[in-house]
Amino acid sequence: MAMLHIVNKSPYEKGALESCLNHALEGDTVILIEDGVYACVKGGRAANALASVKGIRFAALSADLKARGIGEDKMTEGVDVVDYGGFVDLVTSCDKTESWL
Amino acid sequence: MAMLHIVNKSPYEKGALESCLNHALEGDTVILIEDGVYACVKGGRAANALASVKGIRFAALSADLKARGIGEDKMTEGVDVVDYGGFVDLVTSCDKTESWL
Amino acid sequence: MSEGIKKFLYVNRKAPHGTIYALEALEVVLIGAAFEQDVSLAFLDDGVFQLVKGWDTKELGSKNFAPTYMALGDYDVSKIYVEKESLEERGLSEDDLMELTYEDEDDDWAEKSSIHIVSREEMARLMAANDVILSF
Amino acid sequence: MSEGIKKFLYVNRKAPHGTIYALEALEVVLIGAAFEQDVSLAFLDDGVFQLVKGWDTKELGSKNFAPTYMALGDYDVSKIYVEKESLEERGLSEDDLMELTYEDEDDDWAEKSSIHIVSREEMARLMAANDVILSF
Amino acid sequence: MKLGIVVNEGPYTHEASDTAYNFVVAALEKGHEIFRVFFYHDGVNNATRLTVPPQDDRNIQQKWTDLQAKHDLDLVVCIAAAQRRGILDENEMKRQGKDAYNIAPGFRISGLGQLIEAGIQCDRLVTFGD
Amino acid sequence: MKLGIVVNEGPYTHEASDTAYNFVVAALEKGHEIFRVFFYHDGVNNATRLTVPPQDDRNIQQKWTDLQAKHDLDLVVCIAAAQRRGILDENEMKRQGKDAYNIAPGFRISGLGQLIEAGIQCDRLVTFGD
Repeated sequence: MAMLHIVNKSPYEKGALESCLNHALEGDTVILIEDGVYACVKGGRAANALASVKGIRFAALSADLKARGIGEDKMTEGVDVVDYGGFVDLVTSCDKTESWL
Repeated sequence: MAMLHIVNKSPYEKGALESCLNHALEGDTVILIEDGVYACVKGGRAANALASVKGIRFAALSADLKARGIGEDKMTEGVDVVDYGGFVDLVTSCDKTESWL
Repeated sequence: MSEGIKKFLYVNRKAPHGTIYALEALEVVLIGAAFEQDVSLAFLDDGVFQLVKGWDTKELGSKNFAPTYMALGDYDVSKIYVEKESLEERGLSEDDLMELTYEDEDDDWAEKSSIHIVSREEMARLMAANDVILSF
Repeated sequence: MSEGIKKFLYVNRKAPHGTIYALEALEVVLIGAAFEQDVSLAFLDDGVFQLVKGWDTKELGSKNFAPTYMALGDYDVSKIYVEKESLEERGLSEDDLMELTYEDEDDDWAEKSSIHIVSREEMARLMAANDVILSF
Repeated sequence: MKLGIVVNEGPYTHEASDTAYNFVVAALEKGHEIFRVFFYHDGVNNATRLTVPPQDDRNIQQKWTDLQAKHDLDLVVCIAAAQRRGILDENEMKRQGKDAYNIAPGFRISGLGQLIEAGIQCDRLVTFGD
Repeated sequence: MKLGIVVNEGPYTHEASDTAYNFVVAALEKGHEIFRVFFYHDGVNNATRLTVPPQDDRNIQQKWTDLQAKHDLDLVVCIAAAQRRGILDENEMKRQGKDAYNIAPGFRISGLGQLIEAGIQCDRLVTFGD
């Protein structure tokens, strides 16, 4: 019964990602969208926090990374970049979604 | 040149109060309004943070405290409760205002 | 899920009054109660502030919708989960919360508390155990 | 303040794209530039993300307003302060930022950088030194 | 699969509506069924035809309206949230004694039951908001 | 003193408009001059006359309209923000080729210069938003 957690908030402004990670179970996936993709910036406090999480798969939406100038060179490791179609696939391959608004 | 800092965000959801306190100077006043008044709940992590700040005067808006059920018994010490008129007086007695949105 | 009954979880993570999400979430819960699904409410993060008792919105001039929480039991919404860690971090305990009750039809309509204080880990499992999650 | 000239500070604390505040703040700055006041821009907290270079909003389908930042110098908006601590916490350095420049009329129109990286303490003093603060 | 979409924020102010739109387009391309798009909270503001976005920007309301026409989508605006925010159709205008209405083509106003129904009927419900 | 007020969020969705209203009432009671109330971002949504709030709730637009009439307040709605969000007066309706308008009595649509002017003219500028 894997969950797809959707996080759209900057981890530097709001507690949504932290709360999500506190409630995600092993085998779940977290997709970072909108301002949530700022968690992917290499060397940032949030990216370091992501790296310490085990058993959760991370994805980030390419359109939101590109809009914000977060290219491959700025991406932290361990996060899969997906397009909107990949986002749809994550929704349908998990059992349900939870949006951390 | 004292500043009135206006904080309307819950310190548990957003970083506005923390950022405000990082930029307030000695002699400034911070007024907590709207969800910002949740920083006043005695025993909460945010109230403990307020208590450690020196040289800043704190006020909180009575209408917002009452609406949220934060009575005298739940209030942390060191915060002046003011009504909207008192808020106006703070605005006019300080040199300028900064809203931490 | 058994025979068309789905487990709905309403997740409340925002404080009341500062924004409208809490009030409009309640409106969904009340309408949803008519659909005979299996309904639970979760309150965590700033959502726990929604249940703090003693609201008085007169000076603010906005609508006091605390009575709607009290009425949830009458709508057969009786599974209300509140996260312990969220309460504690905010200086709150169960004593600070509204008393939300329902009448248990399986126990001669005895009045019982709807509120269950759960740990963060229990909250995580609760989320996983539902079919549809509506977040506010 | 000297002879009707006020010191305006625009404080930008929010990331671009996720919400409209950054874009609409810029619209105020451009209009305000016509009023011949003393204008500074501050970028701190998530506001520093506004200046990260390399935006491509095609896939998202929204407006790419990065060129507007580049144009600030042409509007005589040349005092742009970016908080060092905010950058560092987010894994950013000055190299990641757009190059914002202006032509210095007091120095034979030499092209100079508008961006000043300042410490948190300097940012606090900057805020205190202005007359009007508009926050976004 | 049958997907339900919830949009909780207005256009431009938040990215939620853009994300939801792009998600719906991608889902349709993959052959999924969009059972309904439900607009709640400030999401009802997507449904006003009175917007005049800058010429160099996208017209989000028009994009939804066009997508609806192309795929016969069910775009439902919550009546309670819409009344609070001044989004009316012709029927509501008359019922409330107002002198104008502003709903855009392709959207319909209905009750919150439509959201619950989407939760019951759909294989997945995805919420976009703030 | 001469005070300028900025309101950046729509009614009901955020408390900002309530706070600004209560602040303005208190300032007037204390004899201060309200030079202008400027509605920006989603704040322009305070100015639609099409809202139908629940009967047991406040009508925020009406409260602003009544306060304006009583104290001859200058309630200015930013034109750029208003166009993006579908708030039009009769003039804008004609200019943009729209078939309806929705601005409430007591509000006027004007440019961002009115905000800067408030910053210059007022002794204090106070911003309410999100």
